[in-house]
Amino acid sequence: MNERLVVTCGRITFQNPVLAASGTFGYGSEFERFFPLASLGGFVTKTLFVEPRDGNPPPRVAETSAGMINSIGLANVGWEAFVAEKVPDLKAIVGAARMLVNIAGNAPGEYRAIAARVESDRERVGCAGIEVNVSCPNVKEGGTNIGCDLDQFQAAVRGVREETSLPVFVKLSPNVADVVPFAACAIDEGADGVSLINTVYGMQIDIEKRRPVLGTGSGGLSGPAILPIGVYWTYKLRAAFPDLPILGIGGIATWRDALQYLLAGAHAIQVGTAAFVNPLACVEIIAGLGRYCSQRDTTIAELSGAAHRGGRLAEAAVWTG
Amino acid sequence: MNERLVVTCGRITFQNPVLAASGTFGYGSEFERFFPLASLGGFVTKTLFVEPRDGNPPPRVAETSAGMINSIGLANVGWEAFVAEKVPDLKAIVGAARMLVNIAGNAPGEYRAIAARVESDRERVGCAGIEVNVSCPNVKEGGTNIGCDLDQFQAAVRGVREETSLPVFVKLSPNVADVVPFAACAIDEGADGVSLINTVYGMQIDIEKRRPVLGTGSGGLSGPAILPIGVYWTYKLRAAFPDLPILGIGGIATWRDALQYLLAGAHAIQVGTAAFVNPLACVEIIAGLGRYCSQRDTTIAELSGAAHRGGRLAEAAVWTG
Amino acid sequence: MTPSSAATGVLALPLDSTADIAAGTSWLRFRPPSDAACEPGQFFMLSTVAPSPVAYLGRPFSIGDVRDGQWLFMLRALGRGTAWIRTLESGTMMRLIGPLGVPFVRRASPVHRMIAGGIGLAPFLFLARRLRAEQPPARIELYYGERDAHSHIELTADEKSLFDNVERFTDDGSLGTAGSVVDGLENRWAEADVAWYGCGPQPMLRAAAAKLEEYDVEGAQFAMEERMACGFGVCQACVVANQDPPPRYRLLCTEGPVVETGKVAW
Amino acid sequence: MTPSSAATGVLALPLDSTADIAAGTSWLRFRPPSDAACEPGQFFMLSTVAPSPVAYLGRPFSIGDVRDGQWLFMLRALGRGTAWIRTLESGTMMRLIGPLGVPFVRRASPVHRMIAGGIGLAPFLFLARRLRAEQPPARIELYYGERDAHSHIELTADEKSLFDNVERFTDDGSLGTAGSVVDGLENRWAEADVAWYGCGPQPMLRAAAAKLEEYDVEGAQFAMEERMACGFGVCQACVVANQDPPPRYRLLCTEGPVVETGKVAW
Ligand SMILES: Cc1cc2nc3c(=O)[nH]c(=O)nc-3n(C[C@H](O)[C@H](O)[C@H](O)COP(=O)(O)OP(=O)(O)OC[C@H]3O[C@@H](n4cnc5c(N)ncnc54)[C@H](O)[C@@H]3O)c2cc1C
Ligand SMILES: Cc1cc2nc3c(=O)[nH]c(=O)nc-3n(C[C@H](O)[C@H](O)[C@H](O)COP(=O)(O)OP(=O)(O)OC[C@H]3O[C@@H](n4cnc5c(N)ncnc54)[C@H](O)[C@@H]3O)c2cc1C
Ligand SMILES: Cc1cc2nc3c(=O)[nH]c(=O)nc-3n(C[C@H](O)[C@H](O)[C@H](O)COP(=O)(O)O)c2cc1C
Ligand SMILES: Cc1cc2nc3c(=O)[nH]c(=O)nc-3n(C[C@H](O)[C@H](O)[C@H](O)COP(=O)(O)O)c2cc1C
Ligand code: FES
Ligand code: FES
Repeated sequence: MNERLVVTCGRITFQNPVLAASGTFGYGSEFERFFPLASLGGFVTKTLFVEPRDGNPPPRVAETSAGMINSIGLANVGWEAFVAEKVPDLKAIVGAARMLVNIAGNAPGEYRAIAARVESDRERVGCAGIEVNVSCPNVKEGGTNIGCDLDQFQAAVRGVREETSLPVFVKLSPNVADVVPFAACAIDEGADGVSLINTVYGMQIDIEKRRPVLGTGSGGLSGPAILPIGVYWTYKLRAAFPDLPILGIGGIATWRDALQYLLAGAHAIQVGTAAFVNPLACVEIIAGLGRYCSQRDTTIAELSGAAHRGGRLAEAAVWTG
Repeated sequence: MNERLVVTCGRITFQNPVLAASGTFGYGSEFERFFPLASLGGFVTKTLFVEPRDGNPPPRVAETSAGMINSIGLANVGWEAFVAEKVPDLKAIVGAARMLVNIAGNAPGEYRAIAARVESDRERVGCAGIEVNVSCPNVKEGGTNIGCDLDQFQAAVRGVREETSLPVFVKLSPNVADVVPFAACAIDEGADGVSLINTVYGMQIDIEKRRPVLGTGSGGLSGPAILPIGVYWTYKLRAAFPDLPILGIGGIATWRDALQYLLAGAHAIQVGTAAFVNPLACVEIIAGLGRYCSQRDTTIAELSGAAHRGGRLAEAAVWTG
Repeated sequence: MTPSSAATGVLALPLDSTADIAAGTSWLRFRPPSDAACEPGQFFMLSTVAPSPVAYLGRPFSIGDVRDGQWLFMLRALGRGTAWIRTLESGTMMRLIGPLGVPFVRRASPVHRMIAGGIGLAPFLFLARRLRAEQPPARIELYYGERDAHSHIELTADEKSLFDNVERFTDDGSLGTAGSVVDGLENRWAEADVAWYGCGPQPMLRAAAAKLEEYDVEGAQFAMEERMACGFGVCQACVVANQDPPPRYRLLCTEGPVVETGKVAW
Repeated sequence: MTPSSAATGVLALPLDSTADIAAGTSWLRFRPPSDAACEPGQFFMLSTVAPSPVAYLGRPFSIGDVRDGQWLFMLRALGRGTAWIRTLESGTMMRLIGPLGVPFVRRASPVHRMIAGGIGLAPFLFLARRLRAEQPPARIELYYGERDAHSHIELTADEKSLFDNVERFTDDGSLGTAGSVVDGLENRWAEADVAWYGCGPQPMLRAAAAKLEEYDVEGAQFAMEERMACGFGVCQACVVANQDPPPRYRLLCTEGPVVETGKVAW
């Protein structure tokens, strides 16, 4: 283990700052044939609901410039099956990597329910913490989603916090005017930290069939295309909350990409879509960050947020065009 | 002129659906050496303020995957110099293409002021309409911008509407939870239509210098990377307001990209960043759409919004991941 | 016999050579490490090690044949990604993820009948080669349909010799029998003791599945297609509806691409 | 003489040939249409007609020389885009936008002195060639500095013959005089009737500009660099602060890249 890579995010210490993002590494076992998951800093499970979900009708993915859109629909086996069928394997292979269980529900009440399940099974599951995926449809207000509605967001986070003493990271949606109020709310509700970004609303039209490519019409954009968006929000959050543990996500495919997030203010990062194209992306990123830290005789902890030392949030994002 | 390409957006008829986007074609004359601007459907000027603006300190641009971020800062010559120095050339070359004057201000009051100037000079300028750029910093509330604050947005649009009888298109920012309420507000305030999307907040970190690349920290993301985002909002707006004239913008580089926007619900489209890489992009897109319409024996007017005929907004954007 | 599952992994290999075999269609050849093995019906996710200008994700390709110590992939340029891959020159470093998915189960049978539509021919040369080796006396038949003569892939003598009989069809009759493979098989669906294998466009497979059901034929194995992002079971993109839910869907990349016709909802 | 402004346009040309001339440095050669013309100090935006996997925007390159009916660009791989362009093979279709920008004004002068830092050498062979043709008796000098001998570009006999004197410097002394060009010029800044031209890294130009000011030398022309998105005056990216505002900034692509040292704020 490389001491230079060890990072602490609130109550969780990761052996390195590279985590497998939710929904892009399944329940773990699929990746074991490519590299040992235990070499990761952490592993985030596919989003779990109390009840299993079939997910959306296909097509569920479409390729875009430097990215893809997906409308998987949070298909998952449900909590019971996860604990019974997936956890034994996952626990065996995750080793020194810390496991975060990613949870969600169809309404704030369901967040409370799934959190309670995690809390009562925490020993069996052996998870280090919870990541709360608030990018679920807002049943109350069609069209938008829980992560974009401050009231529903607060209710969901509060429900989770009240049910468990595990470290809680709230995964923020970029589909808002500003993530700062959402992060502030998460902090007020006692969350340990935040992770961002989830996918950006996107759509592709099939010009032959003359209708949206995805079965549900639209989906979430991910991949290198969204890297600057995730870096922006990471930087903005770190500026607003210098002590808030942040897991940076969005378009990370190389150690350079990861370093952008770390310098912008993330304490650790997650890799998603890149792992589809290159299953070894995480391993290469860990190696690259290790080399960088040795060459510059520095540590990830030291690099985290370094882009703020010049203190230039100045007019951040306001004067474009 | 190809009759199949003629489109009508509210009170304005364009000879074809391809417009030059604001800030990416300067004041027109720079492009005349590449192709005749008069062959375009329309031309949107760089954003104009009453007073000239120097813009932001460099670096002002950085390249990203399939795109770029910019922090130009709406540098512009100001209204007087525009009318005196730029209009004569522009008027001479714009020909059958319809000119839209893009305007903005530092506060809602300034929107009213610039609109009044346009109104009084409308004959001299010879513009067919106004595009209102609301992506300006919200002086009242730092960090966000006028286009992301419904009150300021409403005040700006109202000011413009009250000062001019010209067709008014409000250019929406994608940096909001939902563009629908902003479009609804624009309609209530008497706007003729909307154009979208402006750039998406983004940032790049220079990993050598360990600070943001752009002089202002962050900027606006444009180019193919954001195409799915623009198509998504275009589709959503057309579903919400079937009769609203929409100018689709964001990442359009080929006639196929343009067609995605038209099918999603745009009545015409604008090309921005792509023209930097390929100054002839607009010409190629017009030719491509012409071929497509002839081959399929259809018209752009007929294609606009065709992706809705299957009527599948279903769960639009809500179930991703 | 039931195939031994080979070790799945990520390989970086130079594109060894390519060869055009029909309009928009070519072989891609690679020299795999000696210990690498794969089974007919399995596939690989192919991408270039250097990022591609047009295709961000990899593309799935059935293992087309294993001969002369090489892996062959039969590529047809349909959309953006395949058209681009077809332009690659030998020497280009490519990433191969695989072998992936469930192969064809090779049961003993007096007759093995493969029905292929267009690029659906891809998995069958390799399947025939294995069956020929394992079940010398068995009769192996190929029914292969294409749009027209241009897109028709002319088999080499060695390839022809893998089959006891090859019947060719084109929609426009420009080569072989005019019409679809499914129509061409008219009265043969009823024949007993036939092991059926199919691969091709969804409409063709649907029609064939209907015929097989009509004639109460069971255990036919079809290799299907669906959009894939990962190819190895993590993204949940590649779902196909099951005949008897629950579960409502199966992942085609891990519970396919080979499926028994009775198991999925056509 | 004052240069005739050539017709600016968009050209799609195959990369004719390339040649390595130093570490990470090569010539890119193109065969322009016969009527195309450009002037020393002007530049072109170069990109590939097919989208690039790594560089979305074009990159600006000074016209390096015009000889044997070819346009030459001197390319040094620094970052993402230039490293990628350097990997392109002859035949690759490229898009050239230009000629762009304000060229060097070639005033009559007994001595023309060019100071180049690294790839800042790029515009000077062509400038010297034109001056040599227009002002045969004039003395043309080149002061050229590099990091080390590896990156040093060895001039050919023909190229050397364009100059009456070439003085070479390297930071590490591995070739020519040790140290910077600016230091190396120590006592020569004061010389009268010298037309000065400079191109190189910002710190070097800043130091040189300071010297020239110290010695009250006027009219020196430096070719500068700034990040560019379009290269032809529409995006407003390439601003450099003016010495005497207003306006506060100038666009380097249209009011440059060649600027008189007194006109910009160093
Ligand atoms: C298991 C499997 C094995 C395959 N084996 C072969 C093979 O051996 N040889 C071969 O040439 N091709 C094979 N394909 C198809 C190939 O992988 C390409 O994915 C497919 O042609 C689409 O990619 P594209 O770049 O051509 O089209 P894209 O540019 O990606 O998309 C163009 C159109 O193709 C369709 N499409 C996109 N992705 C898929 C997909 N995964 N499956 C079906 N249709 C899709 C969509 O309608 C889309 O509009 C296989 C596919 C699968 C799933
Ligand atoms: C008018 C002009 C003429 C030029 N002529 C030549 C030439 O003849 N030969 C040659 O080899 N190069 C020349 N350059 C530089 C070249 O165009 C590249 O833009 C520059 O090297 C950066 O591109 P990149 O892909 O190498 O780096 P990128 O990957 O784009 O960026 C890497 C780093 O390079 C720096 N950078 C980015 N863009 C620029 C820029 N436009 N100018 C300066 N630094 C930048 C930034 O610090 C960035 O961090 C010229 C530049 C200009 C503006
Ligand atoms: C360099 C640059 C300058 C821009 N300036 C303006 C501007 O002055 N006013 C405006 O409304 N939009 C401006 N835009 C936004 C574009 O008009 C367009 O909305 C956006 O870039 C998305 O389209 P694209 O991806 O085709 O570039 C600018 C964009 C770029 C890249
Ligand atoms: C196919 C797919 C499935 C995903 N599923 C989930 C999920 O179940 N829960 C979740 O919180 N995020 C999910 N995500 C979002 C990713 O975890 C990540 O936040 C996003 O993709 C941006 O990172 P990337 O660009 O590295 O992929 C999914 C993303 C993709 C592409
Ligand atoms: S393609 Fe990702 S799960 Fe099948
Ligand atoms: S590079 Fe666009 S204006 Fe100079």
